Amino acid sequence: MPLLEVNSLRVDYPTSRGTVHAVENVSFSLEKGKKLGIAGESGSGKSTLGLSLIRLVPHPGIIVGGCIKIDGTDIVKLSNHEIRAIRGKKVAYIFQDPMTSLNPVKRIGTHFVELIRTHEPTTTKEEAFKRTRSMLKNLGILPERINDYPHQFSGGMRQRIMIGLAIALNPALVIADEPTTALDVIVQAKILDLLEDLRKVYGMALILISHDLSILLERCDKIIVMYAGHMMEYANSTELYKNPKHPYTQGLLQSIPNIELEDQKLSAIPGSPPDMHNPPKGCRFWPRCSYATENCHLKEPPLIDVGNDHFVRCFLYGEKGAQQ
Amino acid sequence: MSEPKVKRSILAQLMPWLKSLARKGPSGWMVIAGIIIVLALVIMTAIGPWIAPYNPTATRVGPIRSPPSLQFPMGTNHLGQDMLSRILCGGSIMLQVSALSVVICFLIGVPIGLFSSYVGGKFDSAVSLVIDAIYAFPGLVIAIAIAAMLGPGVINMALSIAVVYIPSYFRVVRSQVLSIKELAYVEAARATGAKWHTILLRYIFPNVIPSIVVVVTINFADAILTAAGLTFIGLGVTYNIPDWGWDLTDGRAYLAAGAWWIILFPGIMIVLLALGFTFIGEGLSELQNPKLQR
Amino acid sequence: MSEIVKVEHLKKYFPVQKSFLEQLFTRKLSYVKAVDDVTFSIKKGEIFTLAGESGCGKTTTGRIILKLAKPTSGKIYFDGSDVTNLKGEKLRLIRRRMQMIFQDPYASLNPRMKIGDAVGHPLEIHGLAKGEEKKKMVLEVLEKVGLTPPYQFINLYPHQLSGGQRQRVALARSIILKPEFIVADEPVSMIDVSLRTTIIDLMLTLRKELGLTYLFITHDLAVAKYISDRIAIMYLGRIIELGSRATLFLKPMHPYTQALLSAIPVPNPERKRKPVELAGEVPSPINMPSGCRFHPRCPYQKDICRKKEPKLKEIEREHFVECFLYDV
Amino acid sequence: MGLRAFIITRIILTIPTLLLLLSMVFIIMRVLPGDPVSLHFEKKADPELMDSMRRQLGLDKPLWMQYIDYIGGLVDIGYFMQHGYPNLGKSMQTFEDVGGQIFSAFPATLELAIYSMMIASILGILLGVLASKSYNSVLDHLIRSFGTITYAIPVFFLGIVLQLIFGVYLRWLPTGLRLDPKIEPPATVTGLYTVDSLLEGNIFKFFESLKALILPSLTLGIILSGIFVRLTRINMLETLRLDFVTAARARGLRESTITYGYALRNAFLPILTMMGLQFAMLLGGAILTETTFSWPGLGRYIVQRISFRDYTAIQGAVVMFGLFVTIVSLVVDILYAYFDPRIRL
Repeated sequence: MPLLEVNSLRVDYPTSRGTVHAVENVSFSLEKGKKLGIAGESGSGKSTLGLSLIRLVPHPGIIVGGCIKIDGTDIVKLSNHEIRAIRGKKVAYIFQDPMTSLNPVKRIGTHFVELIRTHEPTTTKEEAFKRTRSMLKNLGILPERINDYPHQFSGGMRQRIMIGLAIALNPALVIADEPTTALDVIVQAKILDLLEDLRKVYGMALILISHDLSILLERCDKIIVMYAGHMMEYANSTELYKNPKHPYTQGLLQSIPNIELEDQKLSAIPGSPPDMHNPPKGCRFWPRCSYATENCHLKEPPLIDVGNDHFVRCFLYGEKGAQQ
Repeated sequence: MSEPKVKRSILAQLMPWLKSLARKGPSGWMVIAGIIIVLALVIMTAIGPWIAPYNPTATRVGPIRSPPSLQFPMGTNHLGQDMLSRILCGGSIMLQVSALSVVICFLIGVPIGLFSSYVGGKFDSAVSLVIDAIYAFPGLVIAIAIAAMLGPGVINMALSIAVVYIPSYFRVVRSQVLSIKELAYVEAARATGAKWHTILLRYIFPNVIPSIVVVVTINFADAILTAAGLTFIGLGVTYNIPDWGWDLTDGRAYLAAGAWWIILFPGIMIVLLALGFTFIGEGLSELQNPKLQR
Repeated sequence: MSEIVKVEHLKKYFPVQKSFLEQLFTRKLSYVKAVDDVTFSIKKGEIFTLAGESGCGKTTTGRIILKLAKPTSGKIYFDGSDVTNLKGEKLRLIRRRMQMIFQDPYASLNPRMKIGDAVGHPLEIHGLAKGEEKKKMVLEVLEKVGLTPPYQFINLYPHQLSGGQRQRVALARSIILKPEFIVADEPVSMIDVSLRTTIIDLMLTLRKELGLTYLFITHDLAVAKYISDRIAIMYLGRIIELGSRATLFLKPMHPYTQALLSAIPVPNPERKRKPVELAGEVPSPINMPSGCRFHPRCPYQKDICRKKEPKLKEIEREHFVECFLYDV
Repeated sequence: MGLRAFIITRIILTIPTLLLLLSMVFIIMRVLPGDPVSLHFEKKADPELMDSMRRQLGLDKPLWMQYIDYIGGLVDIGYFMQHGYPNLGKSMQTFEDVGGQIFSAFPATLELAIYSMMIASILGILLGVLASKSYNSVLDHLIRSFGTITYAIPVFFLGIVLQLIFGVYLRWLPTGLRLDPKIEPPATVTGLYTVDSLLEGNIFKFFESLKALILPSLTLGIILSGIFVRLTRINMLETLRLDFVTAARARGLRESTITYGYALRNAFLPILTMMGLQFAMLLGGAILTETTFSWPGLGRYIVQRISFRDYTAIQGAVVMFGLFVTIVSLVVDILYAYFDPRIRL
């Protein structure tokens, strides 16, 4: 049984200008200890997808369909109390901006102790503090700083603390949503290295959400490419890199500068991402696609199995959907 | 020829705005409700003298302190004046005082705020220090002190209220300018060689207006309440003009006798008028709050 | 090739705000040394890049060159003449010849100004064109930045455009005065990846057509490599390495440049990445380390690095490095 | 900087603020209106009588000397030690010390202010939290309407309505005065009747004075609670949307921890600041409330003096209000620093 199984997930945002279908028909699964990347530009629904996995879609968003099974339990159907027991304990989340993700009026140690004692009420305070100190050491932070407040740490340090809070209870899955976008490139590399080291030690599965396909290609086993709320392509990183099928993925790969290449020729995808209040009918990508046919305007393409564990949502590869 | 065109264009601009407000949910409806209340009361006061059944200042048009009846739907006061007529006409002083004080505050507070915060430095610090001191002071106490010195009258009342509310304008304008000043489009205008007054008037001021509108509505409501308060402690307009504030003050003497109608109706009118403006301000400020938009 | 911009020993120190009590007890003012003795020149027609992490002083340097901030000391030359202390009308004349593009496309346009007015306003400011003539020039320049058909855009407000379109409008506004020099401060970092190349290509096309020179400011070395002719790497207010694109990326010499390059993610799953060999994080610019300001993090630090401040030296032809490792 | 250093700094900084405030009162009260003595007599008195009064009150001196007298009187420690109140000049009406009159009226205002503030903050914060937790629901709209409507009610109108209901019709509560005139007030220690009667050990007097406090403090408290409701609600809403709240939810913390330990704990800081500023508004409302309920405090004192055009007394009362507000803002700033670790760097 896979650790995480998502089936035909749909998330809506009802707004005054009409309903936005932020995530539509997303299905995938993740095995224990594996690393999955979710790539997408602004408005692609990647963050909504990530948050819906712990049922924390921001107001007024709601999960309107599909199921999210963690170890076989569909969390969409759980009570508020039951889902709280999963958050932080079984599935942990790391947010984009470390500067704003910690409670400014609470000490660092309190954040940890509070977390440990919420999920493991039998742990004593002393025991929780002891565990916090050793965790800080693992994160490369002096244990003496346990009583400092968040504002006394740099951005990189705070993201280390966020990682520590995420892995403190040894969850089965960590979801990191743009964990290093707010940080400088050197800190970014070091944070991602730390996350990878700890992940290996604890044997967790990881979902890395990013707009930066380079990071995902470098660090994930499998990658989902999202566009305008739809899953456009789903494949192994190497397969995706060498053999991108969807015109959008192809365009994206051609627009990323690669520092190792000499005189690289970059090209852009024409047009701009759709207005999510009024997305194009049929395939969401057709207005920007050079291969678009009339069929693409009319019908939404199904997810097609092109073999080699590689799925793509495009009519170029047939008409019939795959059974996942 | 051109006038109806202008009118139509104002309406044409207003209607979509109201419609878009209505679509924005409770806060939008609040703004619309406020606008309707205020407009209704202003129109009522303007046509009051023509529709009032009796002369509002004529005494002994009916029995003294008669409870509401068919002939006098809101009863009469101790002078035998018809309360309904007085209610219909009694908003003019409050509206005058509040409108005048808003104009004074706007004309003084906004330019000082714009200029001081744009210039910055020591000048700005000094002006802010003085303004903050006034702001921290109990507003009604200052208004009472000034009104007591100046004596009664519409202009004096408006002036004393204005002194209290200039700091609100200054502070709102200043905090807005300080953040807008740092934005890239202001920097871009500077880099292009625009003169400081061009930047202030064309790049900064138009973006401060929404916040000023909120202050204006709150100022209106506060001015109405302050005017009522000044009247209540005997600093109001004393000559023979119907005024809700005065009726309310006057009616208090007959409270023990149970003459509730003399105080209730003017009181409700004051609440309604202030509420209209508060609704507009409260609704707009929630709609404009960038931290609640996501 | 002649130089269009030259800065010499540019410094910008911001005094640190202190509390009342601290002011009572200490006389000494402390400073954030945002820019600390920077010298370089930009040749006519080239794209010169200032790259570095946040807080390294690259944006402040750009703003000083455009006279949007006053330097604490140092000189700025534009087209051969000293513009450091220009004021009033003379400054306005210079401003016609240099422009700026900003990072955030959502903040760089006045939300209450229609696109046509925003783009045409510089013409009005300098009294160059009015009415129909202005409109014609606005349409022309909108067409040039790829907003077609241009008449559809002039009556829109910024919030009706996408991020990429806004950045085009900002470009249009900056080139309408036909400047010779443009400072582009992270112009693509807030734009979606799939659209970045269009903006970069547009900048390159405009350079060719209008004979522009760019000072390109970025934290993204991959983008810098794609666009620049020459690159200067900044660290804590100083240029620590400067060279042509080819030399800098093929043969980075300063340990910091090497670390920066090794940290950049490469879109290739088959490449094994090496861990970054750099201790700690960028120190606070208020308490600058003694000697070489990079030494506490440097894997090759020597005794001299702690004591003496290195100077930017030409190690090879047109390749400058500020490091004792290359002292002969 | 530690908390103690911050407190010392803040107290030192109060001195120039206070001086500025006193100067402003002087300008408004003394410079703007012209000659207070002729105002007092409405220009109808004998010029010689007016001259002698000017001499007696020191108003014949040049303005700058009057200013020095005014500030000098306030900082005259010797006078303060001797009389137990600062030198605020003499009343134009009774020729008594204004300082003495004000100091005997002040405790009534203080007591009213304390109880009103308690009602306003408890009611306001409670309702505000409730509204923010049920954002955009019927309950939220109801609470929001309460907050908006109370803001629009003149405080004395609410006072009169409450008097009418609970005093005139139901006859449950007294409609005025601090204590039934038939009852001897408790011996003055703090000047607050509820505290003094407890110190005396007299429960009966305590309940009587509490009964008298109910209507006035409820009136003022309800009016003020509207602002607290709106403020708490909006700050809670903003804070509940912040990243660290979402992050806390993602860690599975209990909703009560998130509401109180995360959202309210952070939203409380701006609320605290506004509480300090609202104290000024509360004092303004106290003037009207005291007039409505014949409450013998500073507000009623000022209103009575206005009818006599007793300029020295009005000035003294205004100075007293100013001092009070300054002290409150000092306390609020210190509390803020105590609650916000970021202030102490």
